[in-house]
Amino acid sequence: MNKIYLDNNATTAVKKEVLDAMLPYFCEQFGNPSSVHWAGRMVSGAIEKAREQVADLMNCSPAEVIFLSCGSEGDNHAIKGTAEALKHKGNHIITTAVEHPAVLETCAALEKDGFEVTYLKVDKDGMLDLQDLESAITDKTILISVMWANNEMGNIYPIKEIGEIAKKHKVRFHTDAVQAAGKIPLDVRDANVDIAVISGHKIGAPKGVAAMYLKRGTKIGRFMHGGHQERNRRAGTHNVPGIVGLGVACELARTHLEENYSYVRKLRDKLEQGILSSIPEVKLNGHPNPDMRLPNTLNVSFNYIEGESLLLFFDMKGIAASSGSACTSGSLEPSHVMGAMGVEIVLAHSSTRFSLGADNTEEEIDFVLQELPPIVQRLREMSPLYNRTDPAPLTCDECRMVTITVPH
Amino acid sequence: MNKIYLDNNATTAVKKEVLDAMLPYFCEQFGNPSSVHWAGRMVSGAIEKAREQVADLMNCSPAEVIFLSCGSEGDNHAIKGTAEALKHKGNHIITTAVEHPAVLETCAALEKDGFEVTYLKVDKDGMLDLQDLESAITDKTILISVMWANNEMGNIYPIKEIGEIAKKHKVRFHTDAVQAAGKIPLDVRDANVDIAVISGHKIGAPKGVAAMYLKRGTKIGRFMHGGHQERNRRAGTHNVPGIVGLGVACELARTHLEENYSYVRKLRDKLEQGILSSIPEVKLNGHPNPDMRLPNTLNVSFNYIEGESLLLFFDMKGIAASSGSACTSGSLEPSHVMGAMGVEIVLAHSSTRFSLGADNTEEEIDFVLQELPPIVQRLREMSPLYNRTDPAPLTCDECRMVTITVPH
Amino acid sequence: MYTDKVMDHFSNPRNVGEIENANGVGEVGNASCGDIMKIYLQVEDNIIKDVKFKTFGCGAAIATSSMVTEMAIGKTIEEALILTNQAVAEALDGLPPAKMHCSNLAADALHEAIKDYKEKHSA
Amino acid sequence: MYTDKVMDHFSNPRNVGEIENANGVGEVGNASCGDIMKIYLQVEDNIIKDVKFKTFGCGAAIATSSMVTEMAIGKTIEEALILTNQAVAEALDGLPPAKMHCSNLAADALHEAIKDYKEKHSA
Ligand SMILES: Cc1ncc(COP(=O)(O)O)c(C=O)c1O
Ligand SMILES: Cc1ncc(COP(=O)(O)O)c(C=O)c1O
Repeated sequence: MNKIYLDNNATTAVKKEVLDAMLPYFCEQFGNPSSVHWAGRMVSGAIEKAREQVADLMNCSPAEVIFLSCGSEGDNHAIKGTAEALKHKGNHIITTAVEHPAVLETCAALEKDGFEVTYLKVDKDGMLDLQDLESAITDKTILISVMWANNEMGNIYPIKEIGEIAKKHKVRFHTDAVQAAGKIPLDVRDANVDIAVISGHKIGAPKGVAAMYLKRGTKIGRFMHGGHQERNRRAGTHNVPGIVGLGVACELARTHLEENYSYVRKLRDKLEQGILSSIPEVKLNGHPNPDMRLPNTLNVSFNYIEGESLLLFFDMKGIAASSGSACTSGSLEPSHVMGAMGVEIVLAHSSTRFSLGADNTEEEIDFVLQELPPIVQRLREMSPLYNRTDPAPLTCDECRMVTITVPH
Repeated sequence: MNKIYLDNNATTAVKKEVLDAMLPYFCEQFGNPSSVHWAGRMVSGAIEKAREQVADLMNCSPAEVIFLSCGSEGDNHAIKGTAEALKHKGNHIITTAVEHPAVLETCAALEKDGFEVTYLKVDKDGMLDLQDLESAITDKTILISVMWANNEMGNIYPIKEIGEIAKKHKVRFHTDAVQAAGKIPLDVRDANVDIAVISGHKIGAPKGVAAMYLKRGTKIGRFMHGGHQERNRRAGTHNVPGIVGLGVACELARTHLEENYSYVRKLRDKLEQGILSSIPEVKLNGHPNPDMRLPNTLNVSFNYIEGESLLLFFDMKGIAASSGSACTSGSLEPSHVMGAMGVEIVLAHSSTRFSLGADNTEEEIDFVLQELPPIVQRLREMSPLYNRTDPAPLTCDECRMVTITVPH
Repeated sequence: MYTDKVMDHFSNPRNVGEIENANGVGEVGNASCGDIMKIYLQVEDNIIKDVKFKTFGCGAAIATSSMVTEMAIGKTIEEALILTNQAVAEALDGLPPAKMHCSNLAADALHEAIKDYKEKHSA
Repeated sequence: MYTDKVMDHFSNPRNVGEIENANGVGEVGNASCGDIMKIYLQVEDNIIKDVKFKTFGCGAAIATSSMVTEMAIGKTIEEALILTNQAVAEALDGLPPAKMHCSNLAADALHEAIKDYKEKHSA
């Protein structure tokens, strides 16, 4: 059976060039870059080269790049570190209701410590109102945190405009660029961003490595206390092969950006139009204008069908996708992103994300478009909600009760 | 030129079997273990197998193992997470003056937040007084954090006895087992430990992966907020190849423990006796009884010579070692471990650590023993402290001023 | 994560559908949790002659629904009433811990349908 | 981290040692920082005829000491007094930033030795 991977927003395969570049750093050039001797010297140059490659992707200076272990660490570091460094100035943070849990749960943790957090609402297309954002700013606001692009429905946020607002009001601006990296251009200088986070495994580098852009002069508390790595900004022995891999992946992402954008975009548009035209009662989630979404992301709700079942039936055909249903979200509620857009509960449980990569082919999309309709139909036939006349029971006290802390 | 790596406490080469086990998880089995589809299922079994392998090394249950990115993260998580979970019970933490910066700086950060920390003194051999420890416990004490073995001079601490004291007083006990793992047996159950941390790159797994033993039922705050990985205890996409590598390295460490202990110990003892008998004015740092130190670690001070110079001259002969001198410690002061043992300042700057591994050979030790004496003699001839009659100027206001926060 | 038996019942669910003139119908769960199970019964002489189900839910929800129909057919309603969710899960060689709560309600749905049958036929 | 020039001067330091009847001796640094440099001068007719050094310190400390002796020999004491630590570092093609502070004191040691010479010979 052919395997068709359409879950690149969850994670990507390591690119061959990336793995090749990493290989010498496991068994041969295995030194600790902090060491004085040959084994350390051998690898410290490799780290600095990777730093340049990462800086080039984001358009910053290598000295503004800090290596970390994952995107979640970057978001934790950016937000908690800012809270610590700027708590004398204020205790107010502005973010959005559609951020990744790495941002939302970190903000929720700070709320327990006396910080106040504004979670900006989004409209039914998942977009922000910039006037809302600007009027949320008070003289206690120390941070605006808005993701560059959303992982679930792919919406791209107006980072440059937000950067201007932040600059005008002299508020620090952090953006979770984990999903934007490699898919659309990231120019942190042009966008007036102070902190941006990217994660290796979303762009063909391995899992376990990430990077943060920290604008020169930005004061930030430490998140990982300990050794003096990364000029005292992060403890822990450098993950040398991972960092080398991240560097190469950033370089590949930068040099192939336009080409990949149009290639992947064409396949995604085909999939989108194909699904919407061949299957009834499908709702597109996210911005209806495909220019406003990441070129690789399509999120649709197949009404009447719970997401995990769909995924498992797709999987029997070798098709890998993901869902915002409660069963796959790790919590007991469906995706907070669907909730924030006001997607009704059944459609939220039915939401399915296809996220493409440059390895996908047109034949794969054709195959998916051929296999999907009968699967959807079969599951609908099985659903007590399909062709129902009486209203379905909607609320559940129990699951509200055990719900976890992600705010909506 | 032959390369002789005697810096295994800094980091180790990845073992061939470990890399081989990891390789399929970069480009082929690259899925996110949280995913429902084939790509996720393919790897979630691998994670659980690694969890068992790690559990077997520490003698705990797989459900008590949490995967992390580095040893520093483990120490941060253990200490900050305990502080958060138990702050209603008290604000007192007991640790030692010879811990790794990942523990010391984390404790120092908590001091700023109102916690009180007792840094237990060590004697001139680097050992603790267990009566001191016991009498430091108050009804506000929520955590005892004592490393299983020290990275700089290799002293092994009486973890089982400390575990008994902790149990008797119902105080949680965390041990940084980063240096002990793979070198001496670790039985967390027998030793009554509540939290233990190990790091991959010290035992032949790659950099960027680590694990924490968290005794069943131990309440702990999150350190990395975000997704629901590791049963809600750590956010961030799993570093699958790293975790697989850590599992294999733990299995190898467990099965070869005794054999490696005696092999490495024999080489280390030879190096130790060779240096002490052939070079005058050398001080052994750490416990004089070699049974009380890790089998692979030797720390000596070559009086009158600054450590970095020594390392660089060793390096010209291909010999990789490390030093506690200020120049290599990342701070402006020499090693806090030497300071805690009362080693005088020049000897602290002169301290040199040789840390062996099972890859070292007797010929390498012979070579080192032949090359060392002339290097030491040459640098002594260059030193204004050697054969000096008037006292050397000792204090420096400037470097005291810029000194960083590691407590002594 | 699922056992082979779960995957078998999920991918080839038995007794899917409605019974047009069912003499007992039960529904449990709700859309908010993402699981709704509806069971249709044909009872004759106190014996369950036919059962069909419709389910909105995850793999476990569909598999337990399918399994409960197989287990119920041919049983007296007294026998069917002592069938538990736990027994259904065991018949599937177990379910992942996270699924034991919300998605393992098929026996409850069966009991609801029997209750409905009894109410309609006690008059 | 070090330039080739630094490594050359470090591994083959020039003018190591003492001058037995030095007419100027200067010492800077201290053991606490891990850097002590001691410079011995032989001045004749206002010209530095010979310089030797002894240094306790890291690679940069030894290399700058060696370099300053090379730069000083043959200079008048006035010329030697305008030699800066910065100039020594530049002659070595630069030093790592962390080393510019504590370990780059060789010109200071030279100046101390000249001061000592002047004090002894002003009488
Ligand atoms: C005793 C000890 N604890 C913690 C650490 C930190 O480990 P890592 O570099 O994996 O963060 C080290 C190693 O540097 C260590 O030797
Ligand atoms: C938008 C966004 N932010 C943060 C993360 C977290 O990244 P990581 O898994 O590397 O911690 C992800 C991926 O899961 C993401 O999509």
